[in-house]
Amino acid sequence: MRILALIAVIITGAILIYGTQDMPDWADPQSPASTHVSPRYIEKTLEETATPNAVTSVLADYRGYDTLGETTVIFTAGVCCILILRIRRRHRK
Amino acid sequence: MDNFFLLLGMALFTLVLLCLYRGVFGPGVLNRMAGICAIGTKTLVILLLMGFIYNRVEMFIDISMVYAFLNFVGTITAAKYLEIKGEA
Amino acid sequence: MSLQSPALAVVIPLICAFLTLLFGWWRKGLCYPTTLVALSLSTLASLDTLRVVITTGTIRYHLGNWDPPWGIEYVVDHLNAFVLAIISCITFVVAVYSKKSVEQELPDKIIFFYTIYLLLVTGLLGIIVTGDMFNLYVFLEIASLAAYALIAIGENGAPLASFRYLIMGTIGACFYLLGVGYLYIATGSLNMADLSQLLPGIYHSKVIIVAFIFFLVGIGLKMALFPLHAWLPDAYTYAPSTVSALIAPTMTKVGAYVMIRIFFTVFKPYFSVELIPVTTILSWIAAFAMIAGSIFAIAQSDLKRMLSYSVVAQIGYIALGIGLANRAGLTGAVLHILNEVFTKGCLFSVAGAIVYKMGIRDIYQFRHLYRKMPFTMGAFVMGAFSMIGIPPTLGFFSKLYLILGSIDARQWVFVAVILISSILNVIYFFKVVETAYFEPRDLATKKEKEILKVYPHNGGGREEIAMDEVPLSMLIPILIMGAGILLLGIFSIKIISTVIQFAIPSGI
Amino acid sequence: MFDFIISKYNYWIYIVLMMIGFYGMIGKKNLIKKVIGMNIFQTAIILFFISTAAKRGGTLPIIEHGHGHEMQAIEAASYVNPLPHVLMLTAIVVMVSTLGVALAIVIAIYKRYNTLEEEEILKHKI
Amino acid sequence: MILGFDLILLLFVVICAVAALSVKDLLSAVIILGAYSFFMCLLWAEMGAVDVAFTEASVSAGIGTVLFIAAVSKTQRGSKD
Amino acid sequence: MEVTVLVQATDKAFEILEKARNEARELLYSSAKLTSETKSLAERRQARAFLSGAQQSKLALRNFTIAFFVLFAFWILLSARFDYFHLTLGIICSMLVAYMSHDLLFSNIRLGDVRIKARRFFAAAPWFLGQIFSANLHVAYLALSPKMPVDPQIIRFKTKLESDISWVALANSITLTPGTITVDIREGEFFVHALDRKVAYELSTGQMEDKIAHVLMEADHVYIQDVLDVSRIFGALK
Amino acid sequence: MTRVTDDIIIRAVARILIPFIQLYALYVIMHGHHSPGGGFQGGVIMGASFILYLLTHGLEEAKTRMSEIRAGVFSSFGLLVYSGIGLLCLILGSNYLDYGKLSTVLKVIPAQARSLGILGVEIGVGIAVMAVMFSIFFDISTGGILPEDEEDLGARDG
Amino acid sequence: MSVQHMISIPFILGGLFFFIAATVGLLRFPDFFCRLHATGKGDTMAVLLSLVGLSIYEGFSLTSLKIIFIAVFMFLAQPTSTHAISRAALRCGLQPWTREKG
Repeated sequence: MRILALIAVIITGAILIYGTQDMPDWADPQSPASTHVSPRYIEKTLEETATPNAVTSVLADYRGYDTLGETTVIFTAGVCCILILRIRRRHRK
Repeated sequence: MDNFFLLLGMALFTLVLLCLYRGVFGPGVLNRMAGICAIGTKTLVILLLMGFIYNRVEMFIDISMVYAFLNFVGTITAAKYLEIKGEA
Repeated sequence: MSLQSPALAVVIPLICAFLTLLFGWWRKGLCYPTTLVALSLSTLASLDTLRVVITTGTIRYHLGNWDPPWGIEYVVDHLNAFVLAIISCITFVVAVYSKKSVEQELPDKIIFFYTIYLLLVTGLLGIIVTGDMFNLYVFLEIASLAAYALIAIGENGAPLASFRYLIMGTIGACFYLLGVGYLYIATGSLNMADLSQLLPGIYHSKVIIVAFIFFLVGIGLKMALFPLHAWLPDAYTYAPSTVSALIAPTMTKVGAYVMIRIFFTVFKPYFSVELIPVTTILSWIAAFAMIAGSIFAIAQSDLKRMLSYSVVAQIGYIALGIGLANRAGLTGAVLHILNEVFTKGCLFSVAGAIVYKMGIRDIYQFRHLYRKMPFTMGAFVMGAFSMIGIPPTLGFFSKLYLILGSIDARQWVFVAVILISSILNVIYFFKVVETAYFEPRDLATKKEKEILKVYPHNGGGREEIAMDEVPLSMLIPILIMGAGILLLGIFSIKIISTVIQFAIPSGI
Repeated sequence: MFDFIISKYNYWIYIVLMMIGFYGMIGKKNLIKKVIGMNIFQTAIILFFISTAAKRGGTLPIIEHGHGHEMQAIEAASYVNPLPHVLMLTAIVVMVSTLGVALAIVIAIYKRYNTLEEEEILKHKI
Repeated sequence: MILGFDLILLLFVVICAVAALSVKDLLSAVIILGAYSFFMCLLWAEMGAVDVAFTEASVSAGIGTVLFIAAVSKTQRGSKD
Repeated sequence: MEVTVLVQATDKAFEILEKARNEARELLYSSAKLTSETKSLAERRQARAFLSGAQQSKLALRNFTIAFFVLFAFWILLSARFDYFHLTLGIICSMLVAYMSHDLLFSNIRLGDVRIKARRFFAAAPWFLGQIFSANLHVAYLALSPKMPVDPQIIRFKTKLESDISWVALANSITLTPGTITVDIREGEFFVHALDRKVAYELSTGQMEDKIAHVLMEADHVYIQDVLDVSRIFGALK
Repeated sequence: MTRVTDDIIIRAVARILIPFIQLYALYVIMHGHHSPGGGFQGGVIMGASFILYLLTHGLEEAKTRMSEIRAGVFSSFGLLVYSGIGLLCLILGSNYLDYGKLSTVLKVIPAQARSLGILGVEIGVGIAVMAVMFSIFFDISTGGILPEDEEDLGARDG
Repeated sequence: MSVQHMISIPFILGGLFFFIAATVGLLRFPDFFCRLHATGKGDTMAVLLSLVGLSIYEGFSLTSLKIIFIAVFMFLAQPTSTHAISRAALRCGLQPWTREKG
């Protein structure tokens, strides 16, 4: 079992290393990730949302629906914990 | 001055490595806790140093403060665990 | 308001989930009505969406009014709308069914059960509607967390099964997220439509291939594709019966939908069919799944476990349809999703009803069940027919299309596999039907006498068995599902010509 | 070759971390260890995403002099890419939610079997 | 990004991850995981992701550790691997 | 000079009032005993309310106000923004927190005390800082010297301080000053781990304790409190 | 984990620190626009402050400030704030979560309205996260077993 | 380099010195309680000195006041957490090392 796990891990690692070869260099300002969608967030955040912190404006406005989902996730987690663990003990009297 | 901060940070990191020895190998939980507590204080200073290197200290102070708060909470929790359950 | 209906379909269950908790704190009895209202509204919204899609074509809904690559958008085309409609219908029907069963099995946890129920539905619907890769991940996690918790409150080994499901599900979700990250680093976009335009330029990049592999593995884990199905049987067996009836029809099928979406919309068929031979591999895996799942199912004596292995086999059918990657095959796959949803919902509901009434799960104890619960067993037989593929039911048509697809692809092996798998289906369903209907009345063997001693209410012996049907709130949903299988089968040509034929991704 | 390794070293480390976490998840038998492995695994993925956001010579994605009157043109190249940060905030939340649910399930298992070792639980014959 | 810090922190992170998984005592493992989260937080602050670092400092290092300790206190502390 | 005179004066007052204080304390104990015999929590709560009664309700508003101002100052420190919007937010937030936990921050406070306390604190701060600095040099010496001349032992002593804040101050000061850390407190008894015998001896002279008592007005506080309490209890009993 | 510590020092220090931590949490929520932070982080810190109170002062006393019923109500309420703002935009005739439309109600320019919308959302998230964090810790540290004489969420039958 | 910076440097270096001393103490001292002396005292002073140095470097503003506040907070929290750990150790029954026992 442990050997199997090790093999799975090594295969995953090998695939990842294979994939990393074609990635843009680390911290490259010209990589697609930094040039396609994201510049607008930085350039327009003040103009469109009056919020200097680009992360906040993207989090709560541009991608606000994700944040609603995120909050729902944590709400789900809270209710899940109650559902799994909480037992109502009967009154003894 | 940036280089000074950088060097200072490096020195602190070396110290963190030494504390990490206590944290990882230290016999028993208590020694580990002591080691990791010591890491916490150094990290706080390193965070501020990063702020100075980026020239945006006011952003990093908040992180450093929350770090201090929650390190305290974590330590109290672990101490309470040991108090109740004992070292086993 | 119909412009807003895609958003409303997801948001209404979400808001009602919070309201359920608040109302439940006030009056416990309000939870069930709130759930029903929420789900019926959501169903109406999704049916409205389907109508709009059929009449006017694809809906693009911009959340927060931001243009797509920057904001999140909902894209509802025929495929989406179809799956959305069937999932919301089945969750509504199961919600109606759930009342008595939950009151019996989980009397302490009714409020939280319904809250989580609504959240699960929110997650599922959100996965289906969204047109954004990361948003899909978020809703996938909502649905998964809700499913872990719902499974964990079952009996016996449920927590451990749920824990395994959690570990496997987290690996799957993380692999999916990793795939999203790889696509993001290569293109800089998260929007599905945008990605599908950007990707063809860099199809030969290793990053994209790795991302695709991770999508395959991650979604395969979520939809319990054959070698990755290990978490499924335990989880579905030990879950409370309502939960099995809710999760078994929906979760894995939504996974299958995501797989279709990613294989043929985000990546173009050119990539997933021709550039790397992943669909061929998928169809072979699917063939193994069909055979292996059915064989495992034969070996089981627990009804719910048998049905769980049947889920694995049926996922094989859907994956085969995806793997064939031609028109007939995909039509079969989508139709089989519909079939699976209704059939598995029906069968698991019946299993739950039997547990509710008799407290038994072992199929060798089902003697003369048809006399006690004729309608329920009738629905069961209908589901079994559909699983096997007896002509007027839905299962026949989906299998027919799958076979046509195999013939189109010149893969005669798969034709044989489908037929063999159907025969295996006959074997394990007939075992149940035989025990329930045809077992001679006075031929109780020694072993069965023992069982009858343990379960004296199982009517054994010679005395006449009175009809003792489940309450109407359980029976009606079961009958609706059973009739639905037949009706949808009869109207399947109509469904294909109005919806499914437009749902096939272009380029196939 | 050396250049190739150096230019992407962050990614190598993330792969190593991910393998460690993955091994913890599927190779370890103790349930809490599995949860710890899960935590490491997810953090590794977050590290990957944050690495994609890094930009040479970029500063924090909080616009300087943001509330001042002078509206200078904002250079996107001088700020780090904010989008992966947002995604990872969500992912961290998902991580902690999963952690909470996992721990709750672990406690439920412990209540039932009084042990945390997977093999011993399986001996109970569920 | 600050190159020197980056390399050292990556080293620390790997050390902590290995240690957290290989320690037999679960409480120690949890505490080392807390240190791991702290280093992650530093790493992200150093890469310019202040918000993520903030979240990590508050969530993983704070609440996560507390939750883990609570869970260990409700179950057992020894582990066989 | 002024400080030492004050210390002496307060110590004198302390000695003079010791006797009356003990009597009052006995009375308090007996009344507490009486109330503790009433078992139910509600009755006990009522009794506590009766004992501290009017003063408590009067103090609640004052506590709230003081907490609000302290927290608002903290907000200004954090926020560093002075437009109306943020100031309003600050006022709302401080009021919220003050409402939630004013009884945590200041359980019992007098405005007059605060001024004296602050003055005495600033008078004593250099001494503390010097102590802390020498403590660190001590630790550094111990850690860096090759022989490492440590001879640790645990000593215990009973403190005469009363309020929990002064205990905290004492314990933290002990921890920060040369060669000693507070390990445990059990019923007013401090367990201190000392690095060598010399510091242990120094600690037992009680200089630190006197300083703390002076700064936190423990000596005067005891005096005032006694007078107030005795009169109130006598009044209540009659 | 939920018993009172008999250590007077930890209790006193926690007592002093908790208001400051809470105010800090509120600061983090309100200043998400200008500095790192936001609803989620602030909520977590707020939750941590209640957890600290629970750890040091015990379950009984903590329930006077934050009980599991209040936690449940707050968590729903926070999310209702968020989705309610979204629905408000929808009712005003725009898409879901389009805060720009709030400018018709708030009488400010759309950019400012978006900023205020973000603030409202952050507050909702903060409330929800605070309550949920406390609730999760409560459940895990007690193992979900409530004390005898307490009424559970939903104990009353309809 | 202004005067301000010149003043801040000795403070920071002093902080570094105490950090080094505390770390060496943490590694070298014979038992847990003695190690706590190092972390409890050394780190507190070191943090104080470093933060004061940094706030001097920053100049007089609310930011530097905030830095000072962190130092004050550490002054309250660090001894307390040291106390908590040591108390837990004593309650666990950890015997302090003494020279006689060796």
